[in-house]
Order: sequence, then structure tokens, then C-alpha cells
Amino acid sequence: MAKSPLSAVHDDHGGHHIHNNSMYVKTALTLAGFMILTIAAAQIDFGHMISKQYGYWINNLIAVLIAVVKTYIVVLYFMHVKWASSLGKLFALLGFFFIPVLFSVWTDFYFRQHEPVAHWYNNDYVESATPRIIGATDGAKIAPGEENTQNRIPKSVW
Amino acid sequence: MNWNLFNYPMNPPSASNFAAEHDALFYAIVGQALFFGLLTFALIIIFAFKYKKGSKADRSSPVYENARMEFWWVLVPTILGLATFFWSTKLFVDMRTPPKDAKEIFVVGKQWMWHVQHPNGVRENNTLHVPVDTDIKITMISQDVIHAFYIPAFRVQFMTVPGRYTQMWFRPTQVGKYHLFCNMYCGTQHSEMGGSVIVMSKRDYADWLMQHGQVRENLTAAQTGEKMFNKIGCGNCHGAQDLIPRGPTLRGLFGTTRETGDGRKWIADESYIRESIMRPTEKVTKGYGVTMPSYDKTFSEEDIMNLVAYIKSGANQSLPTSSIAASIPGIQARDASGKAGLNSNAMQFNSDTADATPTRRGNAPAVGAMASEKGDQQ
Amino acid sequence: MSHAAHGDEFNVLKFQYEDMDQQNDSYIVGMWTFLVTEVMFFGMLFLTYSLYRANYQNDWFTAHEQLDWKLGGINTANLLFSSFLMATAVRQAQLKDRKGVLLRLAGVLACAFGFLVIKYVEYSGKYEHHLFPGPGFAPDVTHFHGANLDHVQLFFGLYFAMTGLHGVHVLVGILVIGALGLMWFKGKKIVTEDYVPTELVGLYWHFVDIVWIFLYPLFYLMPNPSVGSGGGNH
Amino acid sequence: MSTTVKTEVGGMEHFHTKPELNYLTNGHSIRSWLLTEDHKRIAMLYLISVSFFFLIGGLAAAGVRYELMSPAGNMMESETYNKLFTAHGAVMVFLFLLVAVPAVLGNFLIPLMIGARDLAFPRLNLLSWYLYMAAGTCIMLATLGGGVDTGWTFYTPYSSMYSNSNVSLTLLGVFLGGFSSITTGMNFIVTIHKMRAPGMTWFRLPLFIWGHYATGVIMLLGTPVVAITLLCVIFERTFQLPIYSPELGGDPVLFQHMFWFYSHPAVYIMILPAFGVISEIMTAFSRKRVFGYHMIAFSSLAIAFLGFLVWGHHMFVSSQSMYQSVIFSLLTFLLAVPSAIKVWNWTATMYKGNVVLASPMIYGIGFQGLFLVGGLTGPFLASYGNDIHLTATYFVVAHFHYVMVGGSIMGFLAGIHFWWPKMTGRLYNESVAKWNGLLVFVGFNLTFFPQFIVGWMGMPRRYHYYYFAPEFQPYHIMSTLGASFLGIGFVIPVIYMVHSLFKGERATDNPWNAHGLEWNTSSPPPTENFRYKVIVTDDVYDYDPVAEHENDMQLAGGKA
Repeated sequence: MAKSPLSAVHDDHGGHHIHNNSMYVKTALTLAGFMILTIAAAQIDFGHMISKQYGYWINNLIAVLIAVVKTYIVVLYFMHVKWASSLGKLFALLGFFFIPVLFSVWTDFYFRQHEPVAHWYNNDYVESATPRIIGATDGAKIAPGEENTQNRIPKSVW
Repeated sequence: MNWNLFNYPMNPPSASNFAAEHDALFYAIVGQALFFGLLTFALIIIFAFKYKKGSKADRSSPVYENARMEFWWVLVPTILGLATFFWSTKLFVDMRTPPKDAKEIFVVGKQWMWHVQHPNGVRENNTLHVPVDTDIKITMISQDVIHAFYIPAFRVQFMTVPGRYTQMWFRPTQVGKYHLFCNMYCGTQHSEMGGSVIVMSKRDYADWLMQHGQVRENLTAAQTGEKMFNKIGCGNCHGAQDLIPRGPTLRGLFGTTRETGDGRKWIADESYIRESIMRPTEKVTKGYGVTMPSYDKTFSEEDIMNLVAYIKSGANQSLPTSSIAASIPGIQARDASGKAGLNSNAMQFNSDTADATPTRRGNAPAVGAMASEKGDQQ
Repeated sequence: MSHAAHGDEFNVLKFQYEDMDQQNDSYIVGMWTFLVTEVMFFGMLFLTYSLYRANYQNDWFTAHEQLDWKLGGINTANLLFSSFLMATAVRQAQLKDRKGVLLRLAGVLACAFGFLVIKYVEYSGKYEHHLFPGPGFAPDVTHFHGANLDHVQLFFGLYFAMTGLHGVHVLVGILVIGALGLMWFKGKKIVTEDYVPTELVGLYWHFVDIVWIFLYPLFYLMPNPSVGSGGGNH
Repeated sequence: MSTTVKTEVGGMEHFHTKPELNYLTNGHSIRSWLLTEDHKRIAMLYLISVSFFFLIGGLAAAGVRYELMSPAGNMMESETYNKLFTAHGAVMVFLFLLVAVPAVLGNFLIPLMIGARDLAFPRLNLLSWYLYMAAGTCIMLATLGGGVDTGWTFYTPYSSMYSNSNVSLTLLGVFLGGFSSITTGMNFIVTIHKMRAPGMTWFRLPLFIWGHYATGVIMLLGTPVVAITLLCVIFERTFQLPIYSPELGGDPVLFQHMFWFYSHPAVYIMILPAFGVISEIMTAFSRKRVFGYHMIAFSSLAIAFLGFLVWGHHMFVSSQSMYQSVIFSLLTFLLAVPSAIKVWNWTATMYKGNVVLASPMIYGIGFQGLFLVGGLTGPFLASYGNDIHLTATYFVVAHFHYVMVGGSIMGFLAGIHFWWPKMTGRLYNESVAKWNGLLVFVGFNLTFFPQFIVGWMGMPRRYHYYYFAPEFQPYHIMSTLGASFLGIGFVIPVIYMVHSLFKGERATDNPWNAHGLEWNTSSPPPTENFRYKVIVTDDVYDYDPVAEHENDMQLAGGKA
């Protein structure tokens, strides 16, 4: 498409450039590279090389970090935020800025385990060796609205 | 006009250790609010009339911005707010940290009643008998929706959440009868999910436990738990000693540190035990395999509380050979003679729930709340 | 700055705006404000996901083995490629290259349909294995290595909620891209005169891609929390 | 009064309505109303629908109040009572408070105040009204076709697994209403950013605009969270997709986190626009520039931002982590500061002003009095130690009614009275309006002040019966008595407002002699808002009380 006479011309108004196709190709290739990296990183157990207990968090961290970088690239290049006005940049950031605010809910679930009150939050971190015996798998689940309130949790067997 | 209509108290009775400080805090904030509220509103009214259009007030050199003044407007409420915050937080931390030797009472909330179980096994619905001047820790759970256990006279309230124990504590200071409410909307008969809290002298409380126990059932929570323990055959795997390879002994388990296979450590508290019964695959003690089935769907919350109480009571004793005497004086003696009770009907507790089944009814106020309240008059 | 030079601009300029710059800026900022709401929309689900997963790491790992990371990977590549096509479609719109735009939009649509077809294959597989939560949830126990089936159900609850909502966004995207393509096909001035409408659709489509960028590793590529076992995929 | 430079515009005539037509008379067919893209007409549509839902919510409230006069209930069963208070809460919150001021006054005035011809996205604006009506229809269908009994907070697991009333339909309504709110917020933000007339800099914006800007930010960031949260509950009920189910290991308290993450900021969606209205009225009727313009403007933004960080104070006893509670308690105290700034700045605005006690000012002063009480009872609930006793009692009920009814509805009434001549071109009966303002103020206090006392005594909210606690009764009787006055106080304005439409005196362009762009166009404005190009040259609120006072004195002297 470089043969188009307009391809190198900068549009004056609003600061919107018309970019070379190569920019889009490079961006897409980078993203594809990161995609392969994510899959590859998931095959390798980084964490347990470092810590036997909580090592898998390293893998999680890597996966999320790669996703963040990919997002960053998409937002900057495909969504043209790199060339946007400061107002556009502000609003592009706003949502991503507020995600941490939303995630502050985590503090509650983190702190609960340090309470004098019995806690809910725990990592279940076990070796699953034998199949679990299923006493009552939810066959008898009561649909909302079908039956009200009584015996949601089965009574004792005695 | 019948002025008797207004012959009512303007504040709730103060009957717990928290009440005094709570009320002091409350009235301190009332003072602040009155001061600022009256001051500001008076100023609004004064300005409105003094500077009314056409009045002869002095209007020279009006002020539109005054950074110094606004600085004070920011500073003063901030300081007052912070002072209140520190005070209330101190009170709150007290409220959230039960003393170690508090007497533990179990409460299960369900639509629409409160089950209360005293440590010696005496149970009651929608009433709570407590001895005066004794630290009481309430361990609560809900069997269905979220409720809130609220005793206005004690200034304490906490929600009961399904799937998780919550706790609160207080020390009653005044003998008397007080309201007990459910304060989290929980369905049709929410307003009648409650009854009363009866604070008795220690002596009366011991007597009440005796009488009540004879009428209802004479098993402690731990004893009921023991009975269940034997009936299910927990001891088949969790023997008196670590001889059987399938499960660790539960003797002296409570309060110790448990290590799971991956090297993580847990304190064996109530929650740990509950979780181990409900989801046994999650924290398998080091050296043991995953063999225990889950009792998630088979036990009611009351059952689990009993089991927990049993395992807890064996913290310093051998299991499962002896029944455990409750710690309350006056009960111990009877326990020895009441051993035959071990064979009595263990469904007692569940039959309690049966007659409390909420049914649709007209406007007549006669649900479990009132009925049991009347029955438990001192 | 004035666009009065363009004779047919009046057809495109809405009456409330002074000029095209104001209109275009408003559109772009408006689209971004919409995307902000979308970020928060999915943010809440990601939060729920992270809390539960942290809690039930092991059960969820077992549950995630039911998902086919290869199919998910194909979809990831698929969306990435469609995103690339969309970006170049916007470029062609800037160049007022009608044919180029139409070609690329058709490509995007094909990718989107492909995505949904793969999703359908995955969903029907789950449904056949009774992995859809609710009363019909009756998975083959032997596949789950003793994991707590309640937590497995929770996993599939969130899996269907999150990928389902993403799927709905893809569907909406198909509609919007289809409408845009139709306008280009008919040569409507509102799209041909200015590239911004195409850019707006592009922004939306890139956002759909971004959501999947997170969904893919979180659902399909979990690391194994168990000690000593290898990587995340079996 | 020279706020604008009026320039006749050449070449734009085809936008203009004919000189004798205004936005009300420019097209009379039903279609011209229902398919209108004119922000002023949409505002009027909103006004009508909002008033209708206010009536419904008010009727439900009346039922609740009369039922509570007797401790054992003599009118209805508990189930009906629960459905009534849920209907009251859901309709009032989602169909009235969240939309009343922003969608009616904001829609009407934002373009007028910044000198634009319309909002940035008129069609989206219309869509938002339709979404709102769809939401209203869903909630009405659910309420009338059996009712909902979860309370407007829809706490799980009661709403997701136990209630067998029309929860899903109601939640769908709230979900749609959320999107209506989002589109309104988007429109406001983009309009305020991009559509300001030349010369209308950020610090020449009226404070009404600042309030609505902050509101828009909250709508944008908060609403989607609650929308998806409620959608999850719908999933859980209809497809049984477990999200919050405690039986499967889900956490019901997470729902409360997500719900209040929006619903606390939502309180500011209700109150910030009302703050804007009061800022306008205080300055217009004190004939004096508002005191501390910048402080009020920034405090709006501060409230919008801090409002997102305090949701946990609704959950002090919900078994959330106590460390988290401490943080929330602290942040809540900090949040009290910007609100305090506003009230004192308004008070200081009157100082050395030239106060005109017209009816909007009466409502405005009423707002200040009620909001003061509402605001000052906030610290009781922000302090954890106190809240543990007071939460979910009538103390809370009284507190948020003081803020929402005393704040939002008084602000709404004040604003409607202030801009009614501009909206309709008619004047209502001023003296009736003034006395009614007083009636509402007194009736309101009589209704809700006793509730503080009864709440402090431990009366839980959402209780149908309280025969076991007869000491609560006198307060409920007082409250019901006050509610009757309050109800009358809300009906009377409808009567004289509607009356003014037909019999009212014609209003001049600027009947209050107020400053601001909206007063520079005709009453009612033409469809394109201004018949000339607007260029702003003067500062906002350039009143001169001293000169006006001297002028008054001279006039008085001349007469004497």
C-alpha cells in the first residue's frame, strides 16, 4: 500500500497520522510473538525452581504481565493512543487506573486470614491422589423459586 | 392529650461492658454535631434575614475567597474527625478481640430463628441466657442466608454468614431481659427472627442450666459431638493414637500447629476443624493420604459445631474414651450421673427445628420468637 | 482548521457541532469513555475470578484441564489477526480506499465468525460432558483427580460467565462491523467522508481483543500449583 | 449582565427555528416528542416519567409508614410489607434519585449553561431515556406482577437462591437503568469537555456543571460494576451459574463489596448534582459570587474520587476484615471534609449578600438545613465503634433519608422552582411555593427526626412487627404523622406547577435577574438554544451586591 500517494502524508487536523502498513505489521508480529511467549511460558514451571510452595504464582505473574504488555501495545498502536490528544490519553488511562481501585477488595480477603476471627481465606494446596468420595453431589439442588428456604443444607443423617 | 404516650425512654438500656464507652462516644459525636449544626444553621438564618434584600446591613467589601478561612474549615473538621476516628477504632478493636478465656456460646441463624447452644449442651431457640459479669464469646454461623445477631442493650451486632464462622463478644453487666434482633433482612418473617437475651446472676444461670438441661437434654455440646463421633465411626481412622495409618489422632489436636504435606503450617482452630470435616482434601496432615470423604452435604451446622466442640474438648485429654465434663460449676456433678443420657435420642436438636418450621400465617403475632420468650420467663 | 473547504461536509457534520474537529474529538473521547465502562464491567469479573482462584488454586487447576488450550490458542491468534485487519481497515479508511476497507472488514467478520464457531465447539463439548453448572452439572469424577467438585462448578460458572460475556461482545462486534461494512458498501458519506466512524468500530474491536488477551492465559494456561509436577498444560 | 457577546451568525440559518417558535412549540405531534433528539424535550420526558415513578415510590412509602403505626401490623402480611418497602427502595433509588437531578435538570441545562446547541450525542441521550423507561417497565412489571421482597440491596444469597419473588426481572430493570445512567454520564462528560462555547474556560463554568461533571465520572466508573454484579445474580437465578453461592465455596460477602463499590458512589450521583443546583441558587439569590468557587469545584471532584474508596463502611458488621474496616472508617471521616466545605461556603456566600427570599431560596435553605443534619449524622456511622450498634437500624434509615430526600429531593425541588420559568416560560404562584417549602421542611423533620431516636434505641430497619418492643411506637406515630405532611408537601407543587402551565403568568427571559448563559436566551429557549453565536467574555457569577444594594436604597429613597 506504500504506493498510495497519501501514505506518508500527515493529516493536519486533530494530529491523526496515517501510518505505514509496516507499523501495523510490526505491531501484529510483536503481539503474535508475545502470544507464543505466553503459551511457552505456561509450559515451563518457573515457580517451582524458586519456591516449592508459592512458586506457581511466578507463572501467574508472568502470564498476567505478558497480557498487560500486549494490552499496552494494542492500546498504543492499534488504538492510536500514542498519537491521541492528552484528553484521549487521559480517558484511555482512566479505566485502567480504576482497576486497581476495584482490586482493593483484595485487601479484605487478604486481611481476613490475619483476623482473630476464624478465617475463610486459605489456599487449598494439596496433592490430589485418590478420587474424592462424593457423598451427595448436588443432584438435589433446589432451583431458586421452586422451594423456599427450608432444608437448603440437608439435615443431619441421624 | 395522653402524655403517657411519650413516657418512653430515649435511649436503649446499657447492659454490657461496651455500653458505657459506646454511649460516651455517641454523645461526644452528638455534641459535635449539635455544635456545628446549630452554629451553621443559625448563621444561615441570621444571614438570610440580616442581609435580606433592602435591609440596612453593612455590605461593604464583600469577600469571595479567603484561603486562610477555608484552610481552617478544612483543618478543624479533619482534626475532629481524626480524633473521633481514633477513639471509635480503639473501641472497635476491643469489640473485635474476644478475651481468651471467654465462655463460648454457639449460635446458628436460620430462617427465621436463632439456635443457641451453651457449652454444656443446653440449647434454646430465640432466647439467649447469659450469666452476668462473665465474658461471653458468641461463635456464629448461618445455615441459609445472611443474618445479623443484634443485641441493642449490649451495643453489639455482627452478621452470620453461611459457610464461615463469625464471632463477637461482650460482658453483660446488668441483670435483666433485653431484646435480641436479627438485623439483616432475611426473608418474610425477618421481623420476628429474634426474642430476648436474659442476663442472670451466675447462681441463677447455673440453676437454669440444670433445670433446662433436665427438661430438654443433658448432653453437653461435646458429648453430643462425641456421640456423633462414635456413630459415624470417626475413631476407625482417627484412633486414640497415631497407630492407624489412615488418619491422625484427634487427641490433643485443638490449638496445635499442623503441618501439611507441602510444609505449610496451620493452627488447628475451630475453622480448621470445620474445614477438615467439610473439605478434608484441602489440608492433609503430613504423612497421611487423601482418604477421608467430605461431610460437606451430610452435616448441619449444628452437627459440625458439636463435633468441633468434642474435638476441642479433647485438647488435653484422651479421645475418644471419656466424655468431657463441662467447665461450668454445678454441672459437673450431674454429668457424672447423667451419663446414661449418652444413649438418649440424639435427634433432639433437630426435632427442635421441626417445630419451628416457619409457616405462612395471618396477622396474629404468635411465632417462635414470642412463644419461646414466654416459655423462658424467669 | 476549518473544513468549510469540503463542500459535502454538511451531510456529515451534526448540527450540534461547530466543525469536524470538534465532532471527531467528541466521538473519539465518547468511545473511550464507553470503553472505560467496559473495562470496569469486565474488571469486576476478573476480580471475582482472581479471588476465587487464589482460594481454590488446586481445584481450579484440575478443572482447567478440561479446557483445550490449543483451541483457545487458535482463537487467540484468530482475534489477533482480526485486530490487525481492523487496524489496517482504519488505515484504508483514512486513505478513502473503499475496496480495501471492504476487503479487510470482510476478513474481520470471517475471523469473528471463526471465533464463534470454535467457541461453539468448546461449549458444546462442555455441555456434553455435563460441565455446565447448575442442576445438570454431573461431570465424570475420574477426570478430576479428587478435586472438590463444588469448586470445579464455581470454575465453570465463571468460565461460562466471562467467556460468554466476551462472546456476546464478539456478537455485537459482528453486528456493528456488518453495519459499518454495509455503509461502506453503499458508499454512505458518513463513513466515506471521514475515517472516524471506522476508527470507532476499530476501537471497540481492539477492546474485545484485549479482553481475550487476558481471558486466554487465565483460563487456558494455568500453572500447576502442585509440587514437582511439570508445566501448566497436559 | 453582559455574560456573552451576541453575534448573529451568518450561514447557519437553516439550523434555526422560526423566531416565534420555541422548543416546546416546535412540533406538536406525539412522534415529535417520542423521537426527539432535543435535550430539552428529553429532559421534559424525563421530568414526566420521573414524577410518575416518584408517585409510585411515594405510595409504597405511604403503605410502609401507615403499617408501622401499629406494632403488630393491621393492614397487611409480612410478605406484602416486605414487597412494599422493596418497591419503595428500588423505585426511589433506581428510578428517581439516580436520574432526577442529572437527567432532568442536567439534561436541560448543561448545553444551555456552556453555550452549546445540544449535548454531544443527542441520539444516545434519547436512547438513555428509552433504556430508563425499559428499566421502569421491568421494575413496574416485577412490582405489580407479584412483587420483589429482597430489599433494594439484593443481598445474596437471599436474592440469588432463596427469594421466590420476581428478583430477576427487577434486576434486569436495574441493569438497563444502569446503562441509561452510563449513557447519560458519557454524554455529560464529552459535552462538558468538548462542547463549551468559545471563552467558556473551566473556571468560568457554573458550579452546576462541575457537579455534573463529577457525577458523570461516577456514573461511568461505578455503574458497570454493579451492572455486571447484578447480572451475575440473574445468571445465578436463571441459569444457576454459581458466582456467589456459599454452598459451592463462593463468597456472598463479595456481592456486598461489589454492590457498595457502586452504591456508595451512587449516593454522590444523587447528591452532587443537587450540590450544583444549590450552588447556583445560593449565589443567584444572595446576589453575590459564590464563596470559594475553586474550593467547591474541586471538592466535587474530591468527593467523586474519594467516594470510590469508602464503600466498606456499609459492611462494618458484614464480616469483612477488621483491618479493612479501619481503613474505610478513616477514609470516610476524610470524605466528610469536602462536604463540610461546601455547606460553609454556601453559608459564607450569604454573608454581606443581598438575599432575596424567593421560593427557590426557601427550598435551598431547607436543603442546607436538612443536608446539615444528614451530613452531621454521618460521623456516627463512619465511626466503627458506634456503627456496630447503629448500622441497619432506623438511625441509618433516618440518616440516608436526610441526605437523599433532604438533599437530593430538596435540591431537585429547588432547581425545578428556579428553572421552571426557563423550562416552561410560565411563572408559578410564588407565595404558595414559599409556604409549601416551609411545609416540606417541617414535615420532613417530623418524619425522620424521630427515626434517629428510635434507631438509637435499637429498632432494626425492614421490620414489619415490633410488638415485642412497644417503646418504639410513639416515634413511629410521629414519623407517620410527619410523612402525611410531607406527602401533601410533595403533591402541592405538582398542582401549582401544572396550574401554571395553563394559567400561569408568562415569564420573562430572566425572571430572577440571575446571571448565567441559560438566562440569556429566551424562555422557553428555541430548539437550537441560542439564536446567536455565544462567546463568553465575563467571569462566572459576576454579581455586584454592593451596587445592587445602593441601587435598592436609592429606589427606596426615591419612593419615600
